[in-house]
Amino acid sequence: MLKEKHATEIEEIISRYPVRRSALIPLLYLAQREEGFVSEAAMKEIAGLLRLTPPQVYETATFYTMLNLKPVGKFHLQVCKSLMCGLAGSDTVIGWVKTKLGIGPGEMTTDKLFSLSAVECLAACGTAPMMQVNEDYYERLTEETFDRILADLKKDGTCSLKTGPFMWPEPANAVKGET
Amino acid sequence: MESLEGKRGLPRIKPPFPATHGLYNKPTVVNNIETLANLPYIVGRGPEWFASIGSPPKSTGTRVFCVSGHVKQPGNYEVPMGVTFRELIYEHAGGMRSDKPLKAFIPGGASAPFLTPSHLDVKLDFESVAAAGSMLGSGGVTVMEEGTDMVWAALRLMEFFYHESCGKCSPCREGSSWLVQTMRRIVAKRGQMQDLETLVDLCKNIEGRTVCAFGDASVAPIMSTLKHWRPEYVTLIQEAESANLIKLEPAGVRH
Amino acid sequence: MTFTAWLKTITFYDIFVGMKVTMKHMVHYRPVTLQYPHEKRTLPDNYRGMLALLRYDDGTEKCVGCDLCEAACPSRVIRVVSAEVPGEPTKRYSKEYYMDMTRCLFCGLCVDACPVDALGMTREFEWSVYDKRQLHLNKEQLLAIGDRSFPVREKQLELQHPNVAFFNVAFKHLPQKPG
Amino acid sequence: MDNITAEHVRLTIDGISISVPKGTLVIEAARRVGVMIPHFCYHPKLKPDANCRMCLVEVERMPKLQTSCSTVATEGMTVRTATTVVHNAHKSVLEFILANHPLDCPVCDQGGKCDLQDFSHQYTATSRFAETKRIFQKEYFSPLIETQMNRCVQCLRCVRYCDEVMDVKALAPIGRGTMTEIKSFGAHPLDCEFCGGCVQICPVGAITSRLSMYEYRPWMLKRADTVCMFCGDGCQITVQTKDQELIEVNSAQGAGRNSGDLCARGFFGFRAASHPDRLTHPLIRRNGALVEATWEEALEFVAEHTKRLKLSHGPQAFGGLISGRCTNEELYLFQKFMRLTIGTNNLDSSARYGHINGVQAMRSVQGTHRWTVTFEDIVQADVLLLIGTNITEANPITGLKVKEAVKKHEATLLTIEAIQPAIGTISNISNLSKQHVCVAPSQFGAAVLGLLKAVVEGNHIDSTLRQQAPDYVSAVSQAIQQLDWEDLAVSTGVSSESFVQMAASLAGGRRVVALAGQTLLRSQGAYGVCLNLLDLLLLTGKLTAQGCGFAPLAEENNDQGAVEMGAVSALLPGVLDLTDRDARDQITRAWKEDLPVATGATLIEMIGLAQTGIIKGLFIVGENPVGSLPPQTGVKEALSKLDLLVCQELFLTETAALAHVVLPAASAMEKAGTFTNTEGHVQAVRPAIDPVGDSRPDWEILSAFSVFLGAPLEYGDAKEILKEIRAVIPGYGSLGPSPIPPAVDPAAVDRYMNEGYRRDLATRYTLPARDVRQDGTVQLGLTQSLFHSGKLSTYSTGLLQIEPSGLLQMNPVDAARLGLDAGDRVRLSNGQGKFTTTVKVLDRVPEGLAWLPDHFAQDALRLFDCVVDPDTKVPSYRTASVSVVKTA
Repeated sequence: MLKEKHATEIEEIISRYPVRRSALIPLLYLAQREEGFVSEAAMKEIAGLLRLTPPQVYETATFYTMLNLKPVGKFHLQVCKSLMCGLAGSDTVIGWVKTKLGIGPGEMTTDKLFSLSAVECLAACGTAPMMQVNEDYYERLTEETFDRILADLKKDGTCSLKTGPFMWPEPANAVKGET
Repeated sequence: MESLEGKRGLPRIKPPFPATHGLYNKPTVVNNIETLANLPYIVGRGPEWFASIGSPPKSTGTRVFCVSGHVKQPGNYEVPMGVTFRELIYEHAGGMRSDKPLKAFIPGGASAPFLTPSHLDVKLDFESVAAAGSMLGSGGVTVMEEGTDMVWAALRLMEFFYHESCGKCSPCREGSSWLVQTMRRIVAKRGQMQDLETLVDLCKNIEGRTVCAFGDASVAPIMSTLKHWRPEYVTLIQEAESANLIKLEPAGVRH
Repeated sequence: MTFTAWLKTITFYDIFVGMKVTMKHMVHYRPVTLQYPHEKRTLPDNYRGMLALLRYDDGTEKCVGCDLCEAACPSRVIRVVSAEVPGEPTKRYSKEYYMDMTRCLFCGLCVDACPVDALGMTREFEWSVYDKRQLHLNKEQLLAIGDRSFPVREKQLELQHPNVAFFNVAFKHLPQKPG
Repeated sequence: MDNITAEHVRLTIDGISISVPKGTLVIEAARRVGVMIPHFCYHPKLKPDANCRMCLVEVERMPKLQTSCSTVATEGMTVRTATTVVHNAHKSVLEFILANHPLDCPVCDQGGKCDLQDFSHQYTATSRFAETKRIFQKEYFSPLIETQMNRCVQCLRCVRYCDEVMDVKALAPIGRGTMTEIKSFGAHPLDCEFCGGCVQICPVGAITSRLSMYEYRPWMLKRADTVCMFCGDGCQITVQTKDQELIEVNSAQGAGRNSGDLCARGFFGFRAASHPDRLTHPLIRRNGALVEATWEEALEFVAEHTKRLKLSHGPQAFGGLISGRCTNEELYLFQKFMRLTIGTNNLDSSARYGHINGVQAMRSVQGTHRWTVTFEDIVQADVLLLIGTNITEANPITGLKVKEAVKKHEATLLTIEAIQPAIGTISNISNLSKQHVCVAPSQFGAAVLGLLKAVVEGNHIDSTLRQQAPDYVSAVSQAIQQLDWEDLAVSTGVSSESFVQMAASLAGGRRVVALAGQTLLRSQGAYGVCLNLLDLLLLTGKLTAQGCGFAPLAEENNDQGAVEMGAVSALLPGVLDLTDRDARDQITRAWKEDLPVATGATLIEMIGLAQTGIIKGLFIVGENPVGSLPPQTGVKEALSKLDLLVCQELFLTETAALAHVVLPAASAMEKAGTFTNTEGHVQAVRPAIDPVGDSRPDWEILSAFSVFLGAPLEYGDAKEILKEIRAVIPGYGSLGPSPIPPAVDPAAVDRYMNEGYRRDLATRYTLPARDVRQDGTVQLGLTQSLFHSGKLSTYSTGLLQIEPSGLLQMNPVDAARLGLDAGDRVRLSNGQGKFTTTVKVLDRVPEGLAWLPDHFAQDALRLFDCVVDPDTKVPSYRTASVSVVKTA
């Protein structure tokens, strides 16, 4: 349960706001960080913490697409498919995922390591195409960097190519995209 | 604000405006980060200094433009307001990616109507862009080269709006899904001639009848592409008709 | 008075005009009486005869028990008792369906009103009975009339268009209506 | 009741000029001039949300079309609703709303009364929608409420109603954009108050009642506006019937005291009247068995035996009991029958179970037998004090008024209840309260004393009262000073600070209403507690002030009427004392016949007299003493000893099973008359269907008895009885739209302050006995359930779907301590007996207590002691200490 595990953090989040309900979204993120997705049990528990009814938590949790209500892979690849990235080739990125990992949007690899979803604008239009893996941005993707990211993620669980979520100034180690 | 209160991110009805009844029913001022970023300089160097940059009277100072799409060096560029798009795209962003001619560009984020190459010399300030039939909006300039399928581009944007529509008011909620479905059908070469008329009509019906400005914004891509690149739609539909693909029976016919 | 008019008056011309058909028939005799029941009339294409309830191609009744025919009927011929289909929760059908054919005008309004084309007008007209009560038809009788008069059946409604897929569908996983 | 003179603004709508109060919405103003603006999401009860965009109108000097449901009328505003622009806007919005609507009107229950259908006809909307509609997976929603989310137009009225009016928050819009659907929580079925509000408020067929699903079309239904028979709130309901079948119940916005709000009992409980177990023929006991008989046989049987018994034992050998569910007319005729035809004052009604405590307290202190406040006063109150009301469950609609006062008018709510604040999908009044004190039902008296002590010590006593009645003030002050805060803290489990804060809020309020519910009124010593409460109001100067008062809540729909009709032994019609010579003369003049003088026996006394053989014959109308009283009272043996037991009943109850003659009575759905609700408002009951089988209204049966007994009390219909009631009690129940409450009688208050208080002040100002709780035991309390009312509702199929049996409700801590889980079978036992039931774990039950709904608690009654109040003779048997043991 969240309460036992993160008592101080929950306390801190709730104390941040003058109204308890405001702590809802941060707490949902906490739950998502814990399990990879927001489970029903977590929602019920959060409802109890914030003195809300479970439907009130549920309505908020389902509204925000950043919150996963179903289990996702250990690395949740979120590829931007909006026009800006689309022009720069986000469909190709999705194609790579399909060929390399064998999953389409909304699917998960059998080893539960990767899952893919095609999402809308992640506000990194200048550095398209990009994807977000869990909470890290990977921008100016090429097939080569994409392979590296996958390999690194599989190996170390992290990848040095991550560039975000911050955007400016451009980190020195970011690979200059050819595109 | 609703998100901050832990609720669903729905627009509130105005009045009362947030300035009087905002967060937790207390007066609230909501500002963009861009506005806030400008503040230290305005305070530090005085409003006159700020006003001296750019193109007076209204559009002064600098703005950050995020140039993306088919350009050589996409990225964020801070330029004084009043430079032309040509300058921004060809000088700052390094010109077109594969040196193909420019076909279209969006001057200010997804909700701004598309502009054509003939508008390249339009100055980057609020009045000039508005006069050209678009808006500066968030300052996200998206450039498309020759050969880009404009119907597809409009659909991509529409899908974005469909996804982002909060679903509070009916014209935006139902309209966006309707538009997306019709656009998908046209792109998939299942369109019919009367669909174009319906599209225009629906867009007009959404505009100005929603709770927030999102509804108005969401029809911009379709309206502007239909205005400037109507033949592309027509070609797609004619292909569909010549291929004699099965026409969907409208739902209203039987029931 | 012109001469022609005078001539017509004295020769009783108008009477001959009036008797023209009669005279013609006297010359070219053609019998119009049919030797009913040995001979039968050819019915016009849109003949409105006995009413019938129809079925889909898989044998299920079309009628959804919406009561619109009852509402449309000007002479209160029809009585529908609708209910949930036993064993198929949330699906509506007519539990009982009665037609008092002694009152029927054969106006066809019920057929027009039917949203699922469950009612049809057959070309049957030989419905003379000794006992008036035999004209009080129930659902089984009406379905039987439909079965013999409309051998070609439509396919199930929900297979006809995706938009009617949720029109009157049963949900096996739901419990039956209480009471 | 709004005594603030509202400012008015003048505006023009479609060329018609109208003046409306400031703050009126344009859509409301238009409705007043007869301009109907189409809308889905707007509802007068709810805050505007402006999400359907259907009500767009043109407003001069505004660039865009405005939603009339969120635009407030301003001075000089010019609104146009009939222009082409507006028409096109409506049409286009309708097209959008219709786009994803499945058009399954033929199988939809809303067909014929659907807003979307009506507007589609009005605008002859043709849809150009050629795409595939969204489809939601159907999920099981609840046994009684059916959802079909494909039909939803996302107006969110249901969600807003659930939150703003009911304060339940059981519904929520789930998902985003077009895929928004109304759900409870995940795939779990709805578990809420089942008030039916969402069903009523849904403009389309997205939420419908499953109870009457597919059984009707709106045009087939006949309607009858009548009054709900399940609690004292007196909600107006519209019963819809098809032929002789009860199809559904609705309530119209703005009608009645409830203004369209209902609870589960009102909305889903109506089928109790058409239960197959209803008695349809008179039954006579022959050779030990009840056999069917004709009315003549039954009436003759009763007449013959009555005459014989009266001749040999005199009129005092008879007694009568009537239920508070009967109409005023029946209650009046019953007491007249008992007093004139039989000639005895041995009669009582079910108001004796508790309501009489509150009425007698009001009579002795403020000289009224009714509230001096109305529901409107509750809504407008500054401070509300709730004591032992369990208001959500017992009086849900009064509860809504309290919620409205708190949520809309920001009243300060103080609660002294036997519940804990807990979040759940059944609203909990203590969640809304500013100061909540959780006290066991037996210690409500101690809590009131604590408040009194805080008032006296905090110097909140009204200064004029000090001058007016110094003796009274000092006597009360002295009595209360005797008590020790520590003792109080031990008794109530509440610190003195809470009482001090509460007293300060109470004294600071301008309009203060104190509500006392059945949990208090039926507890031991409730009469004294009510008097103390009135003392509290009197001391703080809140008894006589405008908008202030004491409001005991009635449990049965006509408890108040029973008292006012004189259907209790010591009171005559008009709540006159039987011992009062003037009052007796007044009634004698009206009836033109002498009244019996001998004091009558009350409920428990009658049982005693029957036991000893003094009472030989008992007439019981709709009452079930065998089922409701604990067996320790010897009620069953007493009734078995009777020579004549006549029961007029809907069902063959435990009491009726002992009877010599059982006569089928008509239910409230089948007869005309009036009910008096808890605030004293008299409302008309109208028949929705014909009496089932051979049953007759109770007044007809009583009238027939009197004819057979040779002292006819004959009436043509119920109206004639009402006319006579009005002659006896001038102006009774003028059936106006809103009740005018009586004012506090200053003479009575003076009498009380000079003399009345002395009698029992000392006994009232002592702490009630403390419960000594041993390990492994809990304090078992009988409670009212939200989903049931008496035993009557246990015949309702709808309500049984929600709550089919009585579960022992326990606090999770207690359950854990006793090693119990939800669903475990447990045996409750104490010295008096044992009872087996199933455990339900509920957060709102305080630690150390356990609740058992009294509707199913019949076999558990033997665990309880019955204590009779010495003043009001109210039998109290609501709490008992029991040990809980898990069984296999």
